[in-house]
Amino acid sequence: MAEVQLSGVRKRFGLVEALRGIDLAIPDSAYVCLLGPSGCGKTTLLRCVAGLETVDAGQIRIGSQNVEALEPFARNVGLAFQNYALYPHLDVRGNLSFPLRAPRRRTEFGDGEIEQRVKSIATLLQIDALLDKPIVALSGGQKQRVALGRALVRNPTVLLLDEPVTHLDARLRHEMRVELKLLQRRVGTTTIHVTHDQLEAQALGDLIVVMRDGLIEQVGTPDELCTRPATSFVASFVGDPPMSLLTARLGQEAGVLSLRVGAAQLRPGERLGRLLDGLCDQDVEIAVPAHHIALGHAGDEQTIAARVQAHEWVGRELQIVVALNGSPVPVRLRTQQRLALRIGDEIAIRLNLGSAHAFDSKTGRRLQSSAD
Amino acid sequence: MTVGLVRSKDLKAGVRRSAAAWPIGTLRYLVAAIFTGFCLFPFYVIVTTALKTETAIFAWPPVWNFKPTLQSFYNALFVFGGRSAIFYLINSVIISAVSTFVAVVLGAMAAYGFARFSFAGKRHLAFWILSTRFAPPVAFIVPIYLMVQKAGMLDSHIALILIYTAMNLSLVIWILRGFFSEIPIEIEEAALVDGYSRLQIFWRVALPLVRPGIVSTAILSAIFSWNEFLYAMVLTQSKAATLPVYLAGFSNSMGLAWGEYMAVGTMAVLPILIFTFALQKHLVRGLTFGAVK
Amino acid sequence: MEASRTDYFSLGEPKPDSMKLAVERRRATWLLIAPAFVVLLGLNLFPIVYALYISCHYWMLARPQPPRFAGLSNYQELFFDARFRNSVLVSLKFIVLAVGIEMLLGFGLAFVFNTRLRGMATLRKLTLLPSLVMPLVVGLVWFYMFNENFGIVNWFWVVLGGTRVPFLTQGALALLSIVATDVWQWTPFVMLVFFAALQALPEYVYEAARIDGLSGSQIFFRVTLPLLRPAILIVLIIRAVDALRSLELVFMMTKGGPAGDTEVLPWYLYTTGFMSPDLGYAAAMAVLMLALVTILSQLFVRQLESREVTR
Amino acid sequence: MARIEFKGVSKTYPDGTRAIVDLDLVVEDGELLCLLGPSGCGKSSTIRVLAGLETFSDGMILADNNRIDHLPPQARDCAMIFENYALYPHLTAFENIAMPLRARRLPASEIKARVTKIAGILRMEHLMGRRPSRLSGGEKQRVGIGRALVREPAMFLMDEPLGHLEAYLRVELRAEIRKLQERLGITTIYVTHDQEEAAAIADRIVVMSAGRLQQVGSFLDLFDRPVNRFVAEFVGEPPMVFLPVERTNADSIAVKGVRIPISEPLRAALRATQDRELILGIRPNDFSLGPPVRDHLNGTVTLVQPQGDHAIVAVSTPAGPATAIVPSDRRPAPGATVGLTFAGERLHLFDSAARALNKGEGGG
Repeated sequence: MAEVQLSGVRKRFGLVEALRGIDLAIPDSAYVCLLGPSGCGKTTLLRCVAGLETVDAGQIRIGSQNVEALEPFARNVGLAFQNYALYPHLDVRGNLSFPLRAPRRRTEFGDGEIEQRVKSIATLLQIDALLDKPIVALSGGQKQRVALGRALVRNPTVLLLDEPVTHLDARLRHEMRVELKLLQRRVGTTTIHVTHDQLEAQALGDLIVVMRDGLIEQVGTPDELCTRPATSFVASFVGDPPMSLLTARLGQEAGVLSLRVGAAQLRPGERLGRLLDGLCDQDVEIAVPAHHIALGHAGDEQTIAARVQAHEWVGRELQIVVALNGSPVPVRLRTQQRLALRIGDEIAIRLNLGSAHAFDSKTGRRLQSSAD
Repeated sequence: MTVGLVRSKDLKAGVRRSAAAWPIGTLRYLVAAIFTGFCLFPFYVIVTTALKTETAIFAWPPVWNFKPTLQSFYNALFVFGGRSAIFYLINSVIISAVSTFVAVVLGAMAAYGFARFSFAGKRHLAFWILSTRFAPPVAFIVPIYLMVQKAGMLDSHIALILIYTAMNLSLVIWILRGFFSEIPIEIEEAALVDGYSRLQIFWRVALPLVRPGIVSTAILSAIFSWNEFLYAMVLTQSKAATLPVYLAGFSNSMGLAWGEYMAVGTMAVLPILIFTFALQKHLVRGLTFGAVK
Repeated sequence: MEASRTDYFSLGEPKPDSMKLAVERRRATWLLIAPAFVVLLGLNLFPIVYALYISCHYWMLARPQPPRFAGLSNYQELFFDARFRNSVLVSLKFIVLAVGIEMLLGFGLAFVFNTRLRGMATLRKLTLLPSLVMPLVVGLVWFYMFNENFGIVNWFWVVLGGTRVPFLTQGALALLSIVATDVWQWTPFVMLVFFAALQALPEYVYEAARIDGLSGSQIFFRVTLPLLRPAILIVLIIRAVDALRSLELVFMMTKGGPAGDTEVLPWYLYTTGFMSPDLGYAAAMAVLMLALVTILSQLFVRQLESREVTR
Repeated sequence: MARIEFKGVSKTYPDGTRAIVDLDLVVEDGELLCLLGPSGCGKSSTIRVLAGLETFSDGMILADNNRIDHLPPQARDCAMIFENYALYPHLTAFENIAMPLRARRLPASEIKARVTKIAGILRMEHLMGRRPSRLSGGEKQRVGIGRALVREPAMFLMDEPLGHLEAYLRVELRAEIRKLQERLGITTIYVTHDQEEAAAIADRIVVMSAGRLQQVGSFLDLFDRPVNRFVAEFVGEPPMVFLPVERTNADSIAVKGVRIPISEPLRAALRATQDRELILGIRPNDFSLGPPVRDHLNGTVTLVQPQGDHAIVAVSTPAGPATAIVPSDRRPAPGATVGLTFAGERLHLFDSAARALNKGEGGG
C-alpha cells in the first residue's frame, strides 16, 4: 500500500500529445477514478504508472520510490485490462499463479505458498470452485474476477484497473461495481480505475480525476464535482443527467442584470448576479442542473422556447432533450408528466438559476464569489 | 408446414436450395467425385506399380488384378544400384528435420519481432522477406553453387540445411507474424506487469498461443525441404544426397526399373500422405502467405 | 491516446531516465530478428549480387583458366541466342496454358465444393494431396502413365476409340502433356484457395444483398466476384511465378525434347550452367529471370500490402 | 407502410431447440416496436423470420392482411439494419447506399439524386467516397441506415443496430433513429437486449424470454405493471428488489415479522389466491430510508454509490439484500443502520409460479 504521486508527466505519440503535464497526488488506500472522454489521456496515464509506456518527462513516485525508469515488474503494480487479457492456454489456477511463478520471483514463493495464496485470493473473489476450469469455459463476469485475482495475488502496492467492467452487460456491470468497491474496501490497496462512465466514477471513486485533452480538469470527490465543478467541461460531463450548458450574454437594463439566451431574457437572480458582477456585455457560460429545469408556458418569466430533439423514458421519468434557439448545446430536463411528444415539437422550458454555475467563456473556469 | 427459403450459404455459390435442388446436389457429388478420383489416380498408379511384377508393369493392356509383391521395395532398399535407398532416405530426414527446426526457431523469433516491436524500415524489411518466397532456385543455383564450392561445403548436409532454412524462412515468418499479431497485446502486457521479461514472454506466453501456426508451418517447411530437388541435385553427389537426387539418378538409366522407381516414389510420398491431414486446416493460409485464410 | 497497439514495445524517444528501458527493448528486437535476417542476407541478397558479378564474366566450370571480365557480352549474346528466345517462348506458352486452365477449373470447382452437402469436406481434403507431393515423383508417375507402349493414358485413349499416341515425343503434344501434369498437380491448390476465399466471404453481406433485393446473378457479379478479386490476383501471381521456375517435370518427362519443344527457361539455364557448363552465361540468364520474378513478386507484395492497410 | 401480424408463429430447430414459441403479435402501422430480451430469447429470430432470412415451422405472417411468409426476402419490401452493419466491404459508402436501387435497375441519374438526398439527411456527404474499412463504427451504421432508408420500404427491421457502438454514440444514434422514424412514420421493429435503449426509443416494448412473449406494453406498463417476475426483474435499473414474504392473514403480508401495508387492489388480489409462497417486489425508487425504528424492517448500509442528484444505497436486511435510490442530500453513510419504508401503493406480489398477483393494476 502506498500513495502515488505524479509530477509534470508528459507523453507524446508522434504528433499527438497524450499527456501535457500531469500533476496528481493519490493518497494511500484511496480509490481513484480517472474519468474523461475517449482520447483524453486517461489510459495513457494508467499505462505510464504501470510502466507499459515510458514517460517523456516528469516523475512518477509510488510510495517513496521513483519508478519512471523501472520495468513494469519492478513497480509491483497489479493491472486488470478491459478485455481481461487472461492467458488462454492456462486454466484459472494457472492464471492466478502465473505472476507468482515468474522466474524473477523464483526464490520468493515456494509451491506451498503459491498454492495457498491462489486459494485465498480465489476464495476472496468467490471463484474457488472454478480453479480447474479452462479460461474459455468462463462467463464474462467470471473472467473479470479471475483478472482481478491475478492482479491482486501478489499483494501489489497499487491496483490499476483499465475500464474493468466495460465489456459486461448492464446488469452485471452494476453488480461488479459493487463487488469492486467492497473488495477494495477489504484489501485497502490504493486503486486507480480508468473509466469513461461518469456514473461509474461517481459510484466508485473516493476521488475522481476528470481529464480532457491530456490535462487534468478537476480532482475532487463526487460531491465536489457536482456541487462545485471547476470548469464548464466538468459541469457538462458529470451528473445524471449532466447539467445543461447555456451560452448567454450578460446585459444590464436600468440597473437590472439580464442574461440573453437566443431571443429570451433571463434574470440571473441575486446569487448568480453577484458572480457575474462586472461581466456586462460579455459572453458567459451558465450550467443548470437538470432538476432545475422544468416545462413551462410560453411567455412566462424565466422561460425559453425550445424544440424537442429527443424524448426517452428513464425509469418513471421522461427525459426531454431540447435545442434552444441560438445555443448549439442541447438542454436536458426530466419530468414526471406523461406527455405525448414528437421530435420537432415546440415547447417552453423554465429555468431556475438559483443554483446555476457560471463560467468564464474564455477559460471555461468557474466564477466564484468569495463566499463560495 | 415448412416455408422453403434460400440459405445464404448456398446463395454465396449462386445456387439455390429448393425443392428442385436434388439434381444439382447429385451433379455436385458427381463432379466432385470425378475430380477427387482424378487427383488420387496417380497415387494409385505409383503404389500399384511398385507392387507389380516386372511383367505386369509392362503389360498391355494394363493389369488391374495382380498379386502384389514386395520385390521392388526389396530391390530398391537392399539390392538396387550402388547404395541402398535407406541411405538417401536418412539424408532426406536429417536435412528436412534440421532445416525445418532451424527455420521455425529463427522464423518464430523474427515473426515475433515483426509483430510486436516497431523499428525503422520494418515494413520494407518484412516485404523484402516476403518476396524471397519467390526466389527461383534455378536463378540462384549458379552463385550458390560457387559460394558452397568456395566454402568447401559441396556434398555436405550443412549446406543444404542452410539453404533450405533460408528457403523456408519467409513462409515461417509471414505465417507466424499473422498468428502473433492476432494475440491481444494485453495478454503480453499482463505478463510484463506480472514479472516476466520480454524474452520470457515470447517463450512462455506467445509461443504456446501460436502452437497451431507453428505446427502447420513446420509441416509445410518440412514438406518443401523434403521435396526440393534442384539444390540437392547440384550441391550433393553421394554423402549428403537426398531422395530426389536418388530418383533423378534413376532417370538417367530410364526405362528399366519402373517397379523400383515407384517403390522409392512411394517412400517419397508416404510422409506427405501422413502429414496432409494434419495440415489441411492451415494449408491455404500457409501457401498463400496469410493472404487467404 | 489509446495509442497504437504495439506501443508498449515502442521505441519512441524516452526521457533520459527511461533510456535503460528503451535500450532493453531495442536489444530484444535485434536479438529476435537478426539471426533470420543474417541467413536471408547471406543466402538471398548476396547471391543476387554475386549472380550479377558472375554474369559479367566468362566463367567456365571445370576449366583451369580463371574467370575473365566480360562486361555485358553475356547479355549481348543472350539477345541473339535463338535457343534462349525459344525457351522464353516455351515458358510463356507453358505458363499461359497451365495457369489459365488451373484458374478456370479451380474457380469452377470451388463453387462445386462450396456446399454443406455431406461428404464434400472429405473429398475436398483428399484433393489436397497433389499440391504437396514431390514434383519429381509427379514427373515420374506421369512419365510412366504417358508412355506410348504401356501407359495408362494411352490405354484410356484406346478404350475411347483412339490409336496410341506418343505423348512425350511428338512436338506440341509433349508440351501439352507437361501442361496436363502441372494442371493435375496445381488445380486442387487453386480450387482450395478459391474455396477458402468463398468460405471467408461474410454471410451477412449476402443477407444484406437479399434484403436489398438483388437477384442471383446480380449477387454473383456485384458481390461475389468483386469480393473474390484479391484472391484471384494472389493465386494467379503465385501460380505464375511457380510455373515459371518449375523444372522438375521437364527434367523427368522430356529433358527439354523433342527438339527444344519443351525447353523451358529454367531447363535451358540449368543445362547451360551445369552441362555446358558456362556459368557466366547461365548467370546472365538468371539475372534476367530474377528481374522478371521480381516484377511478379512486387505485384504480389502490393496486393498483400493493400490488404494489410485496409484490414 | 404496413401493419404486421404474427399469427401463431413458431420456429423449432432440427435439434429441438425452440427459438420462437407460438408468437401472436400485431405491430401497428407506423409504430416503433422494440423486441427486448436477453440473448437467445428469440427476438432476433423473430425479425429474421419476418425478413425471410430464416424459415419457421408453424403459423403465418401477414402484412396489411396479406400473407407474406411464402415470399422471398427480395419481395417483402423490408429494409434491415444489422448489428455488424453488413456493409459491402468492396463498395464505397455511396455504392452501399445505392445498392438497393441498383437491384431495382433505376436509372443512374435517379440513383444519384436519391443517394445524395439520403446523404444529406444523415449529414454524411463527405463520407460518400469512402469504403467501410475507412469508416468508424458510428459512420458505418449511418451508412447502414442510409441503405435502409433509400428504398422507402414498407418496414424497417433493426437487429441490435447499436450493439457494437460506444456508449455515447449509442445515445446519439438512437435519438437520430427515433427522429427519422417519427418523421417517416414507417413501421419499425427494433431488437435490443438493452432495456434502457428500449425505454428510450420505443412506442411499445415486447419482452421475450425463451422464445415466448412475456408482455407487451409501453415502458411504463412494464415498469409499473409487470405481469411476471421475469419482466419485473429484466426491466428497470437498478433491478427490482425481491424479498420473501409471509402471509399473516387472508389479506396481509409481513417481511420477517414486520407487517407491510399494501394497497386495496393488491389486498383484493391477495384474497383471491391461496398461494403461500409469495415474493414481494419493490422498485429501488419506492423505498425510503429513515432512522431505524423498532419493529420495522431495519438494515445496515453496506455501500453508497453517489450518482449526482441521487445515490444508490445497498442495504443488508434480515430478509435479504435491498437496493434503494435516495436523493443525494438524504443519503446515509456506509455502516449506518437505517429503517426501510415502502410506498405501499407501488408494491408487487408474485406467486410461486412467478406471476404477478396485481397483474395490470397497482403501481404508477
